Amino acid sequence: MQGFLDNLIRSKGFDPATWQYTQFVYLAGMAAAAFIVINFAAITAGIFSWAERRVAARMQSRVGPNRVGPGGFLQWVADAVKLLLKEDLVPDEADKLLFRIAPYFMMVGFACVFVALPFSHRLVVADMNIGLFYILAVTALIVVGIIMSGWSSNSKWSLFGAIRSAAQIISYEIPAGMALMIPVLLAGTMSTQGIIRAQGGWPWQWFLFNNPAAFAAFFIYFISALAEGNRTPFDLPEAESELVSGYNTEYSGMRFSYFFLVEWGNMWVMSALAVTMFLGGWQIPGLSPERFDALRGGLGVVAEVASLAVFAMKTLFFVFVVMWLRWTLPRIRVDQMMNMCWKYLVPASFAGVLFVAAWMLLVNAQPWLGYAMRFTLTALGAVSVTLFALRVLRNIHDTGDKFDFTSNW
Amino acid sequence: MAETLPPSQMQSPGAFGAYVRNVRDSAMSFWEGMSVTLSYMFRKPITSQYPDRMPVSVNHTIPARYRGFLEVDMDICTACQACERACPISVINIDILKGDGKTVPKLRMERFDIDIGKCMYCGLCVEPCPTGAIQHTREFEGAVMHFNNLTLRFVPDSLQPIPAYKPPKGAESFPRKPLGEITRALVKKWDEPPPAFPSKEEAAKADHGKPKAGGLDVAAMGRQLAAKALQVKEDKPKLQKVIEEAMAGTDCGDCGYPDCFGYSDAIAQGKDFSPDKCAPGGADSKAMLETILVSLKTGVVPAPAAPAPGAPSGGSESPAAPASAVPAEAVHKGPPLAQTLSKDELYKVVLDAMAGTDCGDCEYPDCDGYTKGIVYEGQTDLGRCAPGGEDTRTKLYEIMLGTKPPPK
Amino acid sequence: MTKPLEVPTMDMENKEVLRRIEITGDMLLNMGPQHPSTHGVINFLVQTDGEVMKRAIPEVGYLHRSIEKIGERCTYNGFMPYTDRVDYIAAMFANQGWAMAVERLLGMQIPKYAEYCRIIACELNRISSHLISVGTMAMDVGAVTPFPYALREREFINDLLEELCGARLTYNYLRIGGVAFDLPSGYEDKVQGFVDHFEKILDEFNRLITYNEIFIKRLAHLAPISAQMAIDYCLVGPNLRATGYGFDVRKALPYSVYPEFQFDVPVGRGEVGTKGDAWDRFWCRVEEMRQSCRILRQALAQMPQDREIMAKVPRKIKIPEGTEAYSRIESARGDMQYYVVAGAGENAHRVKIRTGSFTAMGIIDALSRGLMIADLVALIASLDVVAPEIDR
Amino acid sequence: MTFEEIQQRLAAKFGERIGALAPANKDASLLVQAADILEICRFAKDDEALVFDCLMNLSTVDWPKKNQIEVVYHLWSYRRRHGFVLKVALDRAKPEIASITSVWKSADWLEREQFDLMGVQFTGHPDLRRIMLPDDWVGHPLRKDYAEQPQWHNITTTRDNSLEGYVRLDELKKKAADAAAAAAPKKEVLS
Repeated sequence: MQGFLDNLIRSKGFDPATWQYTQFVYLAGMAAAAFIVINFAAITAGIFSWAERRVAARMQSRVGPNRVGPGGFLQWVADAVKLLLKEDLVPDEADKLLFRIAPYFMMVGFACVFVALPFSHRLVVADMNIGLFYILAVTALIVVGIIMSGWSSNSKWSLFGAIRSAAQIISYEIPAGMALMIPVLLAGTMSTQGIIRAQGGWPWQWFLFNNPAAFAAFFIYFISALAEGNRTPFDLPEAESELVSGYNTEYSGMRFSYFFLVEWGNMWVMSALAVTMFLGGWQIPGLSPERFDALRGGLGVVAEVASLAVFAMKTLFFVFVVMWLRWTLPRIRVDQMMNMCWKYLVPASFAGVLFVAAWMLLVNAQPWLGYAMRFTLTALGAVSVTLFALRVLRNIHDTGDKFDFTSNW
Repeated sequence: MAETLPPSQMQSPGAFGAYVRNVRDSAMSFWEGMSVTLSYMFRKPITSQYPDRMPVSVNHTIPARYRGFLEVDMDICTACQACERACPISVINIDILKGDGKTVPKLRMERFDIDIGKCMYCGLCVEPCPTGAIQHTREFEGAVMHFNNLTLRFVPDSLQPIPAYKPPKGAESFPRKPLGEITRALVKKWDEPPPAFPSKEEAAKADHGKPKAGGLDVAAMGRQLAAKALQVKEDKPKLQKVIEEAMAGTDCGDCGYPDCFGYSDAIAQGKDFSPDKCAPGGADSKAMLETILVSLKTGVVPAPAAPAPGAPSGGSESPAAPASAVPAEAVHKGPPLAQTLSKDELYKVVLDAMAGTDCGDCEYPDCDGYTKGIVYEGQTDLGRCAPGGEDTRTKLYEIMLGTKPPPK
Repeated sequence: MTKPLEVPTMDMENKEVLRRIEITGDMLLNMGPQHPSTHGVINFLVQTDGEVMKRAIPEVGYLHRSIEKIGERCTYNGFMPYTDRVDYIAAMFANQGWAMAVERLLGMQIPKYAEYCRIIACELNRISSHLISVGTMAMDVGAVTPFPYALREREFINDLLEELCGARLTYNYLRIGGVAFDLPSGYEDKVQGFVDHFEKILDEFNRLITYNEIFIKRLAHLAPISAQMAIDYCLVGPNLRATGYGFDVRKALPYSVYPEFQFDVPVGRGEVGTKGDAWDRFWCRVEEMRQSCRILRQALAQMPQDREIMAKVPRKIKIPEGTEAYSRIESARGDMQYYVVAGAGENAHRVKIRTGSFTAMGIIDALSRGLMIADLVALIASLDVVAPEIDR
Repeated sequence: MTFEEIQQRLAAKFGERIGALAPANKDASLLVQAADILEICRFAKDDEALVFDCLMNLSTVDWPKKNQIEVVYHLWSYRRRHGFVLKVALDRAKPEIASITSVWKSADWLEREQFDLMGVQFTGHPDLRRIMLPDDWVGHPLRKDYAEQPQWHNITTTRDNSLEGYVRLDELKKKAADAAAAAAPKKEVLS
């Protein structure tokens, strides 16, 4: 975005470096970008909450909200307005100050991530060379918000939820961080755009199928991201059956909507990061990034929109996978959660990093090995997807039902 | 005792083997589970969107036997109150005006309320109804704003009481309105204001002691019937008609006989001597039947009791204090039944006086044995019938010895 | 037994009521009575040190309607709707228990066809009760989807029973001496259709949740109960059979027409954890549903054709005072027992209903030592306790 | 083993303190003294032939006429598949009996319930508190002469019946109709 602003200033005939108002222009640009990004985050969070309720309903053989707007699409607007109008309770023994600012901490932690997240070929707020490092650092703020909200609600259940959530997020930072080291190793840079450019459009060019360790790293990252987003099977902090609703039990109205927004918005962040790192981001199959940069005028705009669409499609698929997991798996117990992190994910991710390092040396020596591995892994992936689809169809016919995706929406 | 080690420490040996097996098991079971939930994405959801987006209206989807709100078709209600007695939580409340059958119909219902807020829809009231007047409808949408709107009033205006229905003899089916029509009309709209109930004091002021016009004068009616019974003493069918007039005439079957004809015929033939079996008739029928029985036995109609002091000179005693039909000593006592009846007639009378539960408390195998002991083997201890208790004991003394039983 | 625990808690009028919990610096948690996973209104005073519980003292009585006192006021047939409310999730068994007790008081035999109607209604109700228990247990452990699947199947059973006797939950279908209604026309093939469909759904249910790795990890080795401890605490039904001791009243003390059916009694084998743990109790209930389907098939096949639903019973039932009767039936929650002492006149002198959930609650205190809070939730769900049955 | 054999076995052990079996029409039960209930139960559980390893049911029956409260123990042996009934008659004014929680654990809750609902004192019970009713409830509901207290902590235990309102409504309507009838000219009332 800074390049864009510099061109703007030059077009006005000033030299960005010397002109005394450049900082104000940057400030205005940042404000505009922030406004766009936060609205994008809020709207996607709302839409995901409606989408999740429809997906959950359909998976449980129910219908889900379909009254407000076409197919119930404006349900989230109704919810948002309801939450805004609801009374904003503060329990009297609560620690008033902490209770009030906790949601804003979480909001800040969540919104800052969008700075480094790419959307398409040129659409990114700031393509920093420390992009990934920045993202990992900023998500830590959410934990501060959660502990503050749990502690300040002055209720035993909230405290339980907060401490569980803190333990979970902090301990899963490590496997997530290590798993993300592998694409950094393969791409050689930490900037998110750089990592996407290092991959290609076709599946076998993705880091996911680059080598077995990267394949495993994707799953390790995905599981850790689930834990950091407090999503099933790690939704211990808001375990309905044990802690009623964990740290956000005492919140209501506007403040609750922030918790609500962060939880659903986090789904986009989690999936976008996974797609950026392992699935070739906005790369359009068949169009190499260099030729993409060279495109100008109408064709350039079309390619830009296509890259945005590709990125959005991949991310939405993974958001669907996150929802799908929530409505299938039961919840892990606290000690099993810690046990899984420290005994399964951390060793696996460390081993993965070492393996990739060795693997890159090997591929430099024997390049054909890389291609062979990529194609076999891609073939493996394709086969398992088809097997899964057949299994799903057999499930339907086993219980005597029919394939029916159109009725009773 | 089973010690409960925290499960995580019970990891099996061979950690790496367990590690791989755990990962494989998890992957396999997630694969299975996820395939099931995804398969439901491509199936028709089962739920239907009541109340407005229903493929077919909800009343047709409910089976015929559904037990919804109760409905009473007053045209075929015989006012026998069998449903009121059958209800475990007394949700049905019926007020009956007794009449002498000539100027005023014999039984008129002044009030028939069912509190559907308290009703538990158990269906016990529908079974004993002789004409099937009370039925469960398929109505269940009864949301109301005020608790007091939950009472269905089947007698629309208490000033025009509804006469009881006299079912034609041997009728099998009774014409009734289509099920649900009456209740649908009675269930109030959800936001209807509750009726303005008067406070307790206002109602007390309104309470007037004057007997209701055309009300039944039990004692006078009893003596009339007794006199008529004496004239037709030999002619059993006519006697049966007179006795049946004393009863409520609802054929409800609570007396153990199929209908009123059966019970009155048993009394007329001398097979049954208990005046208190007519439940709907209640105290009035019992008093009238006692007058008739005593007059049949003694051959003299009992004189009217002294008019209650201060009652208006109109000669009508207030029904509240029915003259005790059998002034204990005034009437000349005939010989006890033991001498007048033949052995098997006496046997039937004694057997009927007992509780008839064959409980064996009287050390005889059953009531039949005990009765044979009294009638044929001269058993003198008449107090052994435990379930029958005090009233059987007095009846047995009266039948066998014609005297009052000594205090226990 | 540790010293009873002492802690001051405020009573309604702020009177200091000494609740017997020791002050040891542990956190005192009131889990309930309004809590999403205590299966009705039950309160657990939990003394925890962080996540691990030292003791969980159950407090019951929030749903006490003293149905036994009402039994002394109602007539024999009038009490039947109240027995529905003893355990409204498996109401048919409570009806059957009361009907059998009073029939033993009267010493009467009921027609075979009526027995078949009772068995069909009871076995359908057993499946619907187990569906609720299995569904809520999956939800308490976090898997939300199996619950709507279980409820969807239960909805089919509710429709079947609604068509049979007019009510969906509190049936009041049985009468002293038989049943209230005959099977409606075409009912047999509807039940047959349901049973065929249901067995396929059971396999799918097993694939979805029973053998799910997280589900197994959460429930294996959780609060294992030995057969000896179960008998000592008088656990009954699936809870007892999960410990490996296969006692089923339908087999051990056959009543009604059960001897005419072939079905086996699922017994806990410790397939995934130790024998008698929470997973075994869950598995026993799933298998019992399969066996109930078998019974239903045989019942439909061997049904007599005389369609005589009621024995000859006097309208006013009078039983000499002091006669007693004891009836035992295999309810969905185990061995439900009625002890009835007849009173003078038309109602009973004393009615005592001993239910499976009541004694199952007694064992929670002993089992809860050292578990975590999430385990206590899973333990309560695995014992399938239901508040109305505990408090009556 | 049949009821008679069980009775003889107990009589052999305890001699004259064991009475005869109850008459035929009731379930075979044995009336024993309150004092030695603990001893009999322990013997019933430990004895090889009886092996009553489960106290199935413990109920109390209130007989105001005989001024007695009868405690009824239903025992069951899972191994021998036979059951038995022990009865103890206690004085109604002060029902007191030894607790058998030391023999069977299921007795703990069963006895607490009978203490709560019938007021029978079980001496030696580890934690004899009310189980169903609040701790400061007055009276024992299952007694025949129990009168419910009108309110508990100013929460009323009764609810007025809405039907009375309707009755008062009818009364008023009748009063108005009579007044109108009295004002109107007299005419013969015909059915």
